[in-house]
Amino acid sequence: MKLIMAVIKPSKLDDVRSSLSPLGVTGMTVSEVKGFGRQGGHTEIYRGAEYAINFVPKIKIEVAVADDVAENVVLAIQESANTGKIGDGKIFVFDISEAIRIRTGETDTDAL
Amino acid sequence: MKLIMAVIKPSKLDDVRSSLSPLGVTGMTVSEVKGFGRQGGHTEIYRGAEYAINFVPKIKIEVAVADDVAENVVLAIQESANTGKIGDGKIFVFDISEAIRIRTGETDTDAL
Amino acid sequence: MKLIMAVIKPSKLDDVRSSLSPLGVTGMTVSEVKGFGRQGGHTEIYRGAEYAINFVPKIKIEVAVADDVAENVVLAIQESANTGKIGDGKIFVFDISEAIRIRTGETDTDAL
Amino acid sequence: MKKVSARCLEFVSIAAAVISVPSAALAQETTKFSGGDTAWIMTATALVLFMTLPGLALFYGGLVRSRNFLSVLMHCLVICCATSVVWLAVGYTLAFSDGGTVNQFIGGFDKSFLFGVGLDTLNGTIPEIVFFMFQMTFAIITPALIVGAYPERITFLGMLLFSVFWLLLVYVPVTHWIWGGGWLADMGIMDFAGGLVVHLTAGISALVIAVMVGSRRGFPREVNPPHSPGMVMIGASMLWVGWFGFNGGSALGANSGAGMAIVVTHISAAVASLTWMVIEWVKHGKPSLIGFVTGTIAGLATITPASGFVGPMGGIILGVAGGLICYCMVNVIKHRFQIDDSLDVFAVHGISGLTGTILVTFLALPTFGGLGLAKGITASHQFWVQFAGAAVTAAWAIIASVLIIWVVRLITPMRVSEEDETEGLDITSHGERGYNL
Amino acid sequence: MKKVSARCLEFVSIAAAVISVPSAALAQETTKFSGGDTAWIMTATALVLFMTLPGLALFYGGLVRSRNFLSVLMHCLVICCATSVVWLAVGYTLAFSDGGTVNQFIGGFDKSFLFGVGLDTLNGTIPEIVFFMFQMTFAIITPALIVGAYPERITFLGMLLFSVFWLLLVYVPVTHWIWGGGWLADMGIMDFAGGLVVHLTAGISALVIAVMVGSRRGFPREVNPPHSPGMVMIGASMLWVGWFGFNGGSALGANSGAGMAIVVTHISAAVASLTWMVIEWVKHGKPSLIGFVTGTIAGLATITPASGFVGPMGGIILGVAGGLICYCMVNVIKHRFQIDDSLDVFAVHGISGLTGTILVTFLALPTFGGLGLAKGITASHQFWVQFAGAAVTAAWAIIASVLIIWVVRLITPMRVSEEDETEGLDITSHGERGYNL
Amino acid sequence: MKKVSARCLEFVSIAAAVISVPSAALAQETTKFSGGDTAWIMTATALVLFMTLPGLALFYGGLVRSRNFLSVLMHCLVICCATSVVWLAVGYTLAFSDGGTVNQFIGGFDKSFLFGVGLDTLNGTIPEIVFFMFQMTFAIITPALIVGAYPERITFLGMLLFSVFWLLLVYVPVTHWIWGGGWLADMGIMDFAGGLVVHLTAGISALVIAVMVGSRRGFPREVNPPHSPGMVMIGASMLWVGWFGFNGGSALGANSGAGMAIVVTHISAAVASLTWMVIEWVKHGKPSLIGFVTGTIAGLATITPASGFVGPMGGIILGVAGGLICYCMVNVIKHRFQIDDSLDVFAVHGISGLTGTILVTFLALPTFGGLGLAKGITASHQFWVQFAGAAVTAAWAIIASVLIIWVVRLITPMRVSEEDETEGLDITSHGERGYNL
Ligand SMILES: Nc1ncnc2c1ncn2[C@@H]1O[C@H](COP(=O)(O)OP(=O)(O)O)[C@@H](O)[C@H]1O
Ligand SMILES: Nc1ncnc2c1ncn2[C@@H]1O[C@H](COP(=O)(O)OP(=O)(O)O)[C@@H](O)[C@H]1O
Ligand SMILES: Nc1ncnc2c1ncn2[C@@H]1O[C@H](COP(=O)(O)OP(=O)(O)O)[C@@H](O)[C@H]1O
Repeated sequence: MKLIMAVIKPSKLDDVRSSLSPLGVTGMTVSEVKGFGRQGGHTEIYRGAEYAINFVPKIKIEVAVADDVAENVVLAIQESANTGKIGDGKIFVFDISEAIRIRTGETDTDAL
Repeated sequence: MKLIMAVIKPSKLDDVRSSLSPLGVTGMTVSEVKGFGRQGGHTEIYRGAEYAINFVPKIKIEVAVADDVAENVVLAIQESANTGKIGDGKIFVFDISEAIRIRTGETDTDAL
Repeated sequence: MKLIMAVIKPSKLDDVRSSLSPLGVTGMTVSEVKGFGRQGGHTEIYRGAEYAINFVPKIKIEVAVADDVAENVVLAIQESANTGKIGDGKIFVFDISEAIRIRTGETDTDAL
Repeated sequence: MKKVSARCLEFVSIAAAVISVPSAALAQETTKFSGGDTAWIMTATALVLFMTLPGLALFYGGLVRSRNFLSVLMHCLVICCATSVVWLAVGYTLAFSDGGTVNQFIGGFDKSFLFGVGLDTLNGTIPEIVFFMFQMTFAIITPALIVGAYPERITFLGMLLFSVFWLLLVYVPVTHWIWGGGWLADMGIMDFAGGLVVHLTAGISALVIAVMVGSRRGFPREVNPPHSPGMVMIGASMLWVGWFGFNGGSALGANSGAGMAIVVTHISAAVASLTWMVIEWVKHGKPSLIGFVTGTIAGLATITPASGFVGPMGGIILGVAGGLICYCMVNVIKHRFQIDDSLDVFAVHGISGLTGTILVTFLALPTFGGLGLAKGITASHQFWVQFAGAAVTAAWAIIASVLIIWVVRLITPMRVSEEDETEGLDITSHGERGYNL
Repeated sequence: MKKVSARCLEFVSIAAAVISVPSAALAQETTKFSGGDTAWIMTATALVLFMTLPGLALFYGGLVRSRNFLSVLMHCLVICCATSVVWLAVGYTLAFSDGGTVNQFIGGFDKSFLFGVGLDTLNGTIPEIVFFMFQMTFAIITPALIVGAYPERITFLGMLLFSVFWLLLVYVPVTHWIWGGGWLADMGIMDFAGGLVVHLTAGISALVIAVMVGSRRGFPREVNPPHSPGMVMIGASMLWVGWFGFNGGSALGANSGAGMAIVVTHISAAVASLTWMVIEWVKHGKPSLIGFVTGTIAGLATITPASGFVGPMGGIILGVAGGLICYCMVNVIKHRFQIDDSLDVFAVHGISGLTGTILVTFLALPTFGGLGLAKGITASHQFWVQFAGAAVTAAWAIIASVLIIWVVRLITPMRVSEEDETEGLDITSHGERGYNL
Repeated sequence: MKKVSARCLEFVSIAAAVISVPSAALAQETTKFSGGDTAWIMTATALVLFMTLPGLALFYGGLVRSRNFLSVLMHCLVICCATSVVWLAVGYTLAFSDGGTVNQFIGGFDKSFLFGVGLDTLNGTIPEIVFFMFQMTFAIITPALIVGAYPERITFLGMLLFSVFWLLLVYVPVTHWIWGGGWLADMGIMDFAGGLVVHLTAGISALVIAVMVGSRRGFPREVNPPHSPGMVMIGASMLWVGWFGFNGGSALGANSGAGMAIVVTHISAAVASLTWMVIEWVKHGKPSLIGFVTGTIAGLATITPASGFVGPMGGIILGVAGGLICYCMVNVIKHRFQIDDSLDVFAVHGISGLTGTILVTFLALPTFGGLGLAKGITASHQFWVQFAGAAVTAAWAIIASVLIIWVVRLITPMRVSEEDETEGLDITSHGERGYNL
């Protein structure tokens, strides 16, 4: 199994989610993160002074999938999260050595 | 070493934490996440209109442990986080290739 | 490629970030987490009653880097996040099996 | 002077005509300065400003997504400031001074910048300067009510221009017609604290601008829930308390008329809240906080035109009517007609103002514990006046709003880009983020 | 009329009896309408409503966990609305009208729905309608105080029924006894603004319901800290400012008696806050915000029964006493007796009301800068009256609360399921979440 | 009595001297008790307390980082409580009673703890006890303004000691000089509601303490943005509404003078906000919320000394001047001089107070629609008086503040450790965290 971790723009979460359903992905875990990267933040002005805000709000998605669908999931994310603008984010893939569904104790791909 | 990542119901955090102490787990890192899965969210009503809230608040736990205790930790989490109801969550296990304690520079299992 | 995940004290984020620039690290992803560990929280008093707060606010950093710079990055983090006091945190290193830049579709170290 | 304080005088005359023993409050001559009345109207002025800042701003701000929260606050703030200046310059004088030959439709320019209004000029028993200030707070909150129609997508400049033009073209003339001695005042229309002047004008124009600016992206299926229901409740509470000044202050004195206005206002708010709660409880199994306080506002707005004319029974009936009708209308507008009047300004304020304006005809009758209609006026005649007033006001608000939006669009786009809308107006229009926790 | 405004008249007679030169304020005849007095009491009415909405709601809401925040706001809102309707229907008349043969214990039904209360009916120098409304705000906040006893676990319906029955069975009769011309008024009890009527009744019943509904899961070891101390501070500030209307308004006029009530109220609040701060600083090394504002509320509640009778010295002494005693009682109730009166209603309000009620006997004496007791009354006699009043009030509150809870339980469970409690009442009872940032 | 209410009497005499027909409000004799005036000043008292708690606390609290939020609330709270007690004990009497031979500089001890101030003692038309309480709210907010200079790094004890000493050494004497019958009052200085007494003293001392305590770590490059701009707006709104009591109450009666003060206050606030908005819009492309409300406060503070002397035109001009000058000064202090007066107390309050104090000389002239200077006084003479008053007040504030900080440092360090500063004062000084969502 693979864990696919993607850092995307917050506005793209819904698109990504819908792009994964057809692939049989039934679950994922999402968190709010701050991204530092080329995109480089923005400037906020308080009382005439400019403050450089270096981070950009991003969404981190973690999806565990069976090895055989991993490639498709990565592609689907890459397409659906793409705006072509800087800051679109990254996808990283990791090996999962074990997976368990807490409710049933099922393991491996049954657990997903 | 293994990193055990578990997504659980928020109300189960305390139970999980206590179940790990006897196993010699001295630390863990916890974050608030949103889960999408079979559990499927709920409906909120605003001014007579129903809004489908697709995500469910979850807690993500990350515990790094030595290889030999990993299995016990997974079991302990699975038991203590179990309510038998849908949405209890998942446990994923990853290999850690290196660990360092920042304060002392200790590495490997000494770092945990 | 390696994913370096570090749990550090919130006040050290800026130091860590500056220590990585010279190493050519152009991006990272940061989240707010709660840490349980030896540091052991603190006590808050409400109306004369003491509440033990077990967790400590921490910052989790995730940086994906090419294999050859990984060691330097780990060292840089360890030095810059170090205060010598308990609770300085941990660094964990994982293998990344694949990396993609969403915007361009570049893969591997080009994606970082 | 008769014309300027039509609202008050009318009330006095009606009350005096109907109740044989004039109340203690009304017995005092109306042409002498009263410290107590002045104290109360200055207090009411503070209360009504408090309704907008921060009351309404929080009520609306809590209902939008967090990324547009600050922009809603900015809308309320800038409307407050801009309308204040315009009111001082030309608004007040056009609404409340004598318009000479065109006085049926609009006032004159005599009191521009308060020229000629000395410290010793009275309006009834209070200094005219205090009356001016009290009325200014009404001129502030009315365009601010419309903020609920277009949040999360309007341009800041477009919103600002619309609000200023709207004040001049809709609020000022209607105020003159009804409270400033114009043709509706002459017809004897009953609008104690602004069912038509405030709530119907704002509600109707809200509908127009919502249609013309268009819906938010994703409406109606994928709209996010309010980012802070607690803040909505805080705002609603401030509106509630402030409304004591709004309706109670419209008696223009510290007297039993003001007291009764406060009582019926409070009762209507309470009953409408409970009504909305019961409907939700029955229909959805759970009463929600947002629903509850929406009922509160519906009750407050419904009683507004009637608050100086009805008794406690009238308050209860208007509360039930307001809660019930507004609940239905929210669904009709949002789901049947799919108009993204985002925070339901028309369904809550417009409909409430209309409901109260019509029902006051009957609830003012002694049968319902009301203070009665003016001497010699039948209910059917009054009904006709109320109806005609509402219809003309609504028609005027529609026409003028459409015109204003056309003009504003010549100057500046009224809608932000899709990208800005997605990212949120806080960052894109104001360069700030709502929460840096 | 004498009976209806016992509080005010008593104060007048005491003051007049003791101070040889009647104050400017008191010199004016009390049977003539006063615009100044009316202005002030309408203002005070708005201030006291503001104490509940949003003051108390935020004070309590900030102290619970975020998942139960909205439910606390809902409790305060629905209590406000329901008690308002009940007060109009039967509450006011039973508390403040003449009960004929049973007048020692309860009033009659003459003024139900304000029938027979015209615009020209006065109570002292203000329209009775204004007096009615001012009193309504007291009838709202008193049951709302009890919200602090049972949050995070009570059912919404159970809470609502309890509150309504409690208003009728506890608040209304005790109000009649003390302010409405009942037996305690006849005995000459001193309770200026509600030490017994408001704070002791609420505090005692809070203890009863906390015991009968049971503790929150995990109490006392694993209870979470307040989710928003800043919000607690906002609520406390609003309560503080509103209390000027609560105590100052209880003089029922804009006079020096009201002014002195405000001064001593403020001083007691300040001193009690500092007292609590010093205790925490010494005992725990750090003064906390939550502790500080708890001291504020203790000081405000302690001065309440005494605020029209004591001078600045009395304010200081009551502040120290209130801060000190309440600090100790919080620990006694929560940790010794392990009663989950979650937000310390008894330890803060109940104990404060009691402390002030007893101490006023002495602090009203001219020795302490007070305005003196009624003519011919000795301190020991007054002490006995105060003590008896407190004891009977407390006993009645206990008995009635137990009965009410029994009855409510026949209708509906009063406690949510364990699962709902864990998930939080916001979602499970109201279908909303407090923060969608 | 003449000396105690210098502010009011002066206004009356100026107005009476200039306007030939005395206004209705002023016509009434000033030595008789007035219920209306008393009602208004009690209301104004509540409004001004509301400005500090929670208004100013939220305004400042929203501007700091979330980890220091509660500590700012604590500063405001403890200053309120401590100064109240000190004001009762010695502050009021030293400021407003007759100082005998040294009366030019300081009052006496006659009214310590309000001894000798009976319920029947009047100040003008209101009970002295009410005047005392109204003034107390000014004595609370002035040292609380300085909180903006030193947040995120000061020790709690150091802050508390500084504030108490500052009240006694700076606020009390300057108040006596200007409003208590001291030498500046004798010279005929015009300071209606506290341009010098409140804003200049606080602003100057803020600069001194900011320099002496030192900058926050990372200033000026790495300072974080305000943690909650929405909260800043809530606080600003409360300040705005409360300012009606601040300036309107300073007329010490419910009359047209109070009404005009409210009008010009409101106009100045609106115009200054718009001024700041336009500058930001032009310079940075976006108008920010924080900038907008900073303009509001600048406008409110600028009009303060002038609010009883100018007309609407004066309000507009002062609004533009206040917004413009303060905008520039924020940058000068923070970026040119690199002084970490963290929340811009000097640049906003100090400069505003000064601007208004100087400009009132001209704007009070009938040419600008003002009420005119006192009879026989030329503008150039008045300008000299205003200038001298400002200079001496500023000099005194500097000297006294330096001395106080030296003394406080002998008792306790004024700055927390680097570690505590990094971790935040909420946890390290008070053991609490601002948000537990
Ligand atoms: N080396 C990295 N390790 C982890 N996360 C990264 C890394 N580089 C970028 N990111 C994440 O990806 C986001 C987008 O990266 P950025 O360089 O801004 O644009 P792009 O992906 O278009 O090149 C960043 O905000 C950050 O969260
Ligand atoms: N494939 C997945 N990858 C990552 N996280 C998942 C995945 N499937 C489920 N989860 C997480 O586990 C939680 C519980 O899953 P769900 O399907 O609702 O119930 P259950 O675990 O009982 O089958 C989800 O809310 C989500 O956070
Ligand atoms: N076994 C672990 N797995 C995951 N995270 C851990 C583990 N142990 C500690 N941590 C994280 O590291 C932080 C610091 O650890 P702690 O034991 O307090 O101090 P130190 O790192 O100085 O030994 C903790 O707050 C927690 O977030």
